[in-house]
Amino acid sequence: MKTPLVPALANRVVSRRGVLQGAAAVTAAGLILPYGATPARAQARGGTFRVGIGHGSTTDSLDPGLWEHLYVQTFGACRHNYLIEVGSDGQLVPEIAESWDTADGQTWVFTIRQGVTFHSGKDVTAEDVVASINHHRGDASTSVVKPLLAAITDVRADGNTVVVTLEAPNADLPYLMTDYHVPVMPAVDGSVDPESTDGCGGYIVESFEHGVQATLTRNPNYWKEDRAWFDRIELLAILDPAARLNALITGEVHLIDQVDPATIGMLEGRGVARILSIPGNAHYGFPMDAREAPYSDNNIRLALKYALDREAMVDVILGGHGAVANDNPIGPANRYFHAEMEAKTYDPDRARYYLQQAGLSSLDVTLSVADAAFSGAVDAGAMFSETARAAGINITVNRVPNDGYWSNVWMQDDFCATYWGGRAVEDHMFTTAYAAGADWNESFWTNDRFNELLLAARSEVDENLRREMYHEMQQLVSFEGSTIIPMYNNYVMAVSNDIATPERISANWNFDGFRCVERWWMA
Amino acid sequence: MGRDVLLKIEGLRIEGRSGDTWTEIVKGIDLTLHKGEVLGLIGESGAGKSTVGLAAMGFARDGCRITGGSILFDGIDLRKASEAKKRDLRGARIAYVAQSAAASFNPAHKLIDQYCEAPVVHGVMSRDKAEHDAIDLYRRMQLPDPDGIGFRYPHQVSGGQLQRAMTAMAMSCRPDLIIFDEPTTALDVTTQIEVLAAIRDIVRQFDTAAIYITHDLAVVAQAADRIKVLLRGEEVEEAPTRQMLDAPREAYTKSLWAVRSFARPEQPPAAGTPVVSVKGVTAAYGTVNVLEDVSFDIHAGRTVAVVGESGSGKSTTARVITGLLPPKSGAVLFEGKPLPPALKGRTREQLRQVQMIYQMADTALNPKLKLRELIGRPAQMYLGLQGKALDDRVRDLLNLIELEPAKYIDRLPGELSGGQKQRIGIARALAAEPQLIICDEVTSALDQIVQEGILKLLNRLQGEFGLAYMFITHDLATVRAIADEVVVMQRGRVIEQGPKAEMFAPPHEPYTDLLLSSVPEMDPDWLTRLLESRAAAS
Amino acid sequence: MGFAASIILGLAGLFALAWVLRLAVRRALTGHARSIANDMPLTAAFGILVILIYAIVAIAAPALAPFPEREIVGGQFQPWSAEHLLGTDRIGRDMLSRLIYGARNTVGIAFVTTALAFVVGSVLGIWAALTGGWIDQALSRFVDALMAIPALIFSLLLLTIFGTSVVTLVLVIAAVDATRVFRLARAVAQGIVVMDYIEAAKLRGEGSWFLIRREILPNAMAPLVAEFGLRFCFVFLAISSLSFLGLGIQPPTADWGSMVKDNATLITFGDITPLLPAGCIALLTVAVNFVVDWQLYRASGLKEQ
Amino acid sequence: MILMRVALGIGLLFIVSLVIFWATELLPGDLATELLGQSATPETLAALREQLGLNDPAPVRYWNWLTGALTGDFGVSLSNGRPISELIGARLGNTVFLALYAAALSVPISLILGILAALWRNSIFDRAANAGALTAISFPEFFVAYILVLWLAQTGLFPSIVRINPTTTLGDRLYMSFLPALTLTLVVTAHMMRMTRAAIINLMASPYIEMARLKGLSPLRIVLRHALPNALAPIINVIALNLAYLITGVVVVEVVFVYPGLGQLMVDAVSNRDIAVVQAVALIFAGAYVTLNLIADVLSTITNPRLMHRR
Repeated sequence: MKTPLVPALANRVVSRRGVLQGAAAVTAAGLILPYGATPARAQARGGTFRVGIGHGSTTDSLDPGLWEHLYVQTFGACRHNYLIEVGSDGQLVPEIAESWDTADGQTWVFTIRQGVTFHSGKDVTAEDVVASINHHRGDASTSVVKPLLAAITDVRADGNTVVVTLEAPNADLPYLMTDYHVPVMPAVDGSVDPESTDGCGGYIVESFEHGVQATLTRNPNYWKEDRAWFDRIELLAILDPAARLNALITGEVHLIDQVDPATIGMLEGRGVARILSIPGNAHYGFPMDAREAPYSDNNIRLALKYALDREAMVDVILGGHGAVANDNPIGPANRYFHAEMEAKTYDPDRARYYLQQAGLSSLDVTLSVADAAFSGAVDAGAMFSETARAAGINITVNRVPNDGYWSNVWMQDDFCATYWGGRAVEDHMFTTAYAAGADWNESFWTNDRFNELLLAARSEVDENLRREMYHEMQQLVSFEGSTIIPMYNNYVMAVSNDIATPERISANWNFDGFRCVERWWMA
Repeated sequence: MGRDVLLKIEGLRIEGRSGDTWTEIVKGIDLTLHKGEVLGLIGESGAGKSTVGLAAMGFARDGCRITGGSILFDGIDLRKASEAKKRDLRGARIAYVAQSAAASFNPAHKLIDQYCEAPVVHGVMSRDKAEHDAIDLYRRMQLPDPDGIGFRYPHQVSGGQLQRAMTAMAMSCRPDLIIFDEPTTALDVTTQIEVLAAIRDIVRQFDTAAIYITHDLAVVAQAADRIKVLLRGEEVEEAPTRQMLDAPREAYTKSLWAVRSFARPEQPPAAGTPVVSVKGVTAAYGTVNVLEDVSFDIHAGRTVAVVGESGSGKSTTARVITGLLPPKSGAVLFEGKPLPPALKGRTREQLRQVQMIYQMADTALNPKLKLRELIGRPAQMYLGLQGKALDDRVRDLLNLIELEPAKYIDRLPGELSGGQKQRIGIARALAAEPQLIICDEVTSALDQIVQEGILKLLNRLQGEFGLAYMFITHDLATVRAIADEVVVMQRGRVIEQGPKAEMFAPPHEPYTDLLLSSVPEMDPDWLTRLLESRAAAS
Repeated sequence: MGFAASIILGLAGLFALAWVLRLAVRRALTGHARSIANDMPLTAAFGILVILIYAIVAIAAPALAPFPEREIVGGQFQPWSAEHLLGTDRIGRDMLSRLIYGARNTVGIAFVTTALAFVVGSVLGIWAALTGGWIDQALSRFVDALMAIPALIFSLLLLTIFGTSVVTLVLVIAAVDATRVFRLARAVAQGIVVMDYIEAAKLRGEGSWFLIRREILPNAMAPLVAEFGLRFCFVFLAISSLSFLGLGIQPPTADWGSMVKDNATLITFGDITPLLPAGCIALLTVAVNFVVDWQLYRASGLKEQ
Repeated sequence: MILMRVALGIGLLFIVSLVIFWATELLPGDLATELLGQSATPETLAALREQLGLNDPAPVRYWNWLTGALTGDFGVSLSNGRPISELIGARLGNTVFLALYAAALSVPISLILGILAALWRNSIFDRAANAGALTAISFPEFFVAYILVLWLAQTGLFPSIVRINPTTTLGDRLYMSFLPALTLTLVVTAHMMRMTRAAIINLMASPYIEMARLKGLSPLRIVLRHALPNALAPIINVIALNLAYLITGVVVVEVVFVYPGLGQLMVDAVSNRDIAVVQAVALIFAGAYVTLNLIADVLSTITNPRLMHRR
């Protein structure tokens, strides 16, 4: 149950709403908001919240620098706090950092909340925060977010503040501090013990066995008054989808992820649980190697883009829990989402037209897929192959092993399947996967205009200009880019009726941004 | 014979199943047995004698069913009695002694436990009393160490002793009737005497009635008051023992009596180089010597009978000659020249010269090959015959063994009778055109009349082809019939050898004498006399 | 309820057909073959009939299946209808067609695998029994060692090493199964090599290959054939277990094991869709076992009835 | 003779250890690449390999591993650095618990059913037991498991997943593990029952059984006292074989019921290339198999007077 390392890496910065204006003048105080939204039912303490997660393995690690799937992510959110939290509405919420400020975007000062203690009883200090950040920096670090924090040149404690200095100005630093890999952990002699379970989060680890279960009890000294309602949390790794579903129906667990779309209707019919289907910006796609014939010809790329039935894929592959995407990695939840682009529909005639433009009457291509790329990729490939035939395009679906997909197939074969997690920051998405020369530019697509705009938008402060720039970039990616993106996939989870959820569930990551454990309560 | 009738069987009919069809194997037998009387039931295989014997207990084996007639035991109709009622009788009032005690004792339990089972289950006596009783009976049966033998497991006791222990077990409830089903057939000839004597004595001591089933007339003559002869499920005749022996009425009975009449005429002493010479052979399995300094010659056109009880080294000698067991020392010469000791060292021509016929034709013929290939393979291999020539040769061979080629050539061994199978074994040996044929107990698994045919055939072929035979047997009657020279073996050594006439005339080595004297004779008084003379001698 | 009733009716129909078939065979045959048919219990006739039907379906799959194996011909999870007799699967492929192709893929692959395991295992096993000595010891100890490693785990390991294509799947399972066949073949052959006819053939100077081929193999056939049936079932179930763990026959190839697994979540809701491929597996396994029982019974010559 | 078998068993384990070591050597990629993943550089790879001892020649590594394993030290898990013995400990206990639980259910059931089927052979009972057993083994294990969940867990009788940890009480363990144990029982009972029946029926044709019948003994006594003792060897062997299966072959059941046993650990380790764990678990499995067979051999010897009491 390995999730690909790459999308996990690429997923880290989440919502940048309000940051740019905050970058210049806004003080942290202006950002303080109530936690969560209005509760649907009265919040109450008590109960044991059991979560069945379709991930988990004995090789899991307590070291936050190595986390890569929902099980360890949720386990982390139970016992740790971060400098900054992303609220249900996507706003930044101060957590261990009471406030933050910058004068030039290059030097940032985070004021550490006082009176917060770790489970061990030790106070949370600026030194702890420095050590926690440094865990992901330096030559000896094995953290997967090391490249992300590489721009930090210095971190130091100054009284009850932490001062972070960057190579160059970056208004996004607070977003980096929300990354789930960077919890605040206790420092010993200036460094953190990655194997320690100690944290300052809402729950204290009682017992755990990697790949099996973890049991936690409520932290009685938790500094948040209106959070962490449950007395106990039990996390269970249940890899088998049917077992997960059974566990939910029989009441063994209250929440499961990765619900099989085929069974959603029947599950709802049972009346024991409800489906939470949260639209995010995560999307599935098929990158084509733009350097290689025939994909070097944009007509061919367009032909293929018109040769698949996006609506059918959303229905079948996502079971309706998602939305049609227009080959655009920027989703509707993004601030600068370009909603007015011409929608591409399944149009074999138009596909044929573009083929003719390329001087071809028919086309033979091979699409490499594995369910490791995304759940249902093989079926999606089969559907693509079926619909493309009407346009004179013969797609041979080559089913490749899950094992090693990301190292042997992705970015190796010229036409394959891919997956990207939710991304609220346009710049990040484009820089990671569409900029010329980017490590994970999976389609090897280069467009001078696009690259020019990308640089300009990063430093553009005028909201409208910026919007226009991003719209143009989306237009370029959609109609000239080399990645077919047919759908945005929702986060689909099923939650027992014994559990009450806030009205608003975060679209940032699964499980209410992993914070279901402290935001939800027993009904 | 004025005593009460104990068992009365009338018009007994029993069917046996093969596949989905039932065929009658006992066709209307009448039988009357008085208290204390011993009835001998004799016949060849397939006569139905065991089936009748078991029917006397109201029992039919799996695959058999009693379809007609009545079985009255002491006034109880066993055909109408319930299973529970029959169980009460079995073991308690009617007991059974099987042919192979080694197979019929449960290997998992001690002898005395098995002895005590019937008395305790039938409520005849307590366990303690049964144990004492067992020891007493073991003593009466002249078992060695009667106090301790019961506490051994069956595999720790010899065959003859087991058979006596089984008779004792049958006696445990002091039944009115015991069925003896070939109780001595599986035993060596010298052991047979002891068991026979013990059975006779115990039956007389307790005045128990018995049905004694056997194919061996001479044996039954020692024990039975009356003899009934069966053939294919029907009665041939019945008469008191002496009358039956002296004046059989029916032709079939006479032919049974006449079996032992065949004898090979005396041959002049052989001269020249022997076909095969065994010279001072010592052989071992592992470190245990099983042959010690064995030497003898076999000449062309002559038959050497190798005689001895089981374990005497007869078959091992054959394995040395064929090369299956290379000797530790000594050699086997073929026409004066030494043969390579191991099979692998021998040339195809050397292999061809020595052929073998086995005791059990069932296991010696590959059941999945047709006669054409069974017989044809040696001719094809050694003589290079192919196609029509091979076919002709196989047909010739079938003619030689008196089987009609057209009818048999494409049959499988399973479709032949025991005697026919043994003939195929002979034909296969002949096909190689050898000089020596080793016959390993080739007749001992066959009925007497069939044996006679095989012996005659072998004798005829020897005359026609000048074959040398090495004839391994434990049956002295067969030796008398076919041998020119006799080699007597005991515990891996040759203890006496010479021409047949010398061997059968006194004086003998003591062991040879024991062997010879133990062969039952057709005289109801033979056993009594023999025991008396042995008692006198010791 | 209608479903259960139709299954019971279907099975009863098959039994009736088997009865008729056996009667017809008895009439038609003569001699030895007829006596075999006479001996045949109804269950065995049923087993043979089922196996025959499967074989026909497997061979004639393209002709019988109303739709292609991989083509999406309808909506998702359509109910049973005249057009799609058993409805459609999760992406709208015809369930009946996939079941029919599944017969070909699953049964075919299991058959090839078992056959391969048998050729290798039985030849080596008989050879070891015949030769004896250190060759026998070496082979037997090696096989013992392989058998000590659990089959599923060993297959898993090998499949991870060599990748999951149909060819490696067949080879790996055949290799693992060959060890079991080896053990049996050796044991059976050990009973045969002590027979006098083997000694006779050795005395005649026959070579090992002749002994294996003409003398031993024909006599070892009955238990080996019976074992073949059982092994076939085990291979069958092993492949579906591997499919369950994601290492079996790969989609979009229709395979019953994967089809059960893919639809397994439906069992939770009492939906019978996964029952169809599982039922196909079970029916064949039961049928093969019936025939095997009969063969074993014949081979042992035990008069049970 | 028993000593001889023990020696043979140890020799066998030695060969097994060689085979396991050899097979895991073949796994593509090594732990260093697997551990470092995307961030691997030639230097870090080399350093990590050196640190993990991956650069030693294979025989040296084999020797180190074997001597370590003999002292119960299987080394540390290559992927998270925890001692393997610690990793395996609790799971081995769980696996053995489930195996024994299933055996405690299935052995008596299959013996009783097998004996009754032999006693009443060709009766309706015999045929029904046979057909039922056949059907049970004819469905894939995971299917049986799901059906049991549908019938027994969704009705609220038993939990559908096993949530146990070292502090769970025995009673809770028995209750929570009931469904996996029942699934395994269904899977192995058929085999054992059929073997018991066959072994007994096989003996029913022997002369000493006929003798027992002719002694007027009841059918039940004949089967129990005369047939069963002699059928023990094959029955013990089939039980040992199935116990070995219960310990080593239950990956699928573990997955369905989320049971933290060795099988899942092994599958996990294979996919993560944690060779040290793969080797350790495989060796434990092989050891269990060899030991069980050894015990079966010894028991067969003890229960066979012919082998226990020499002439």
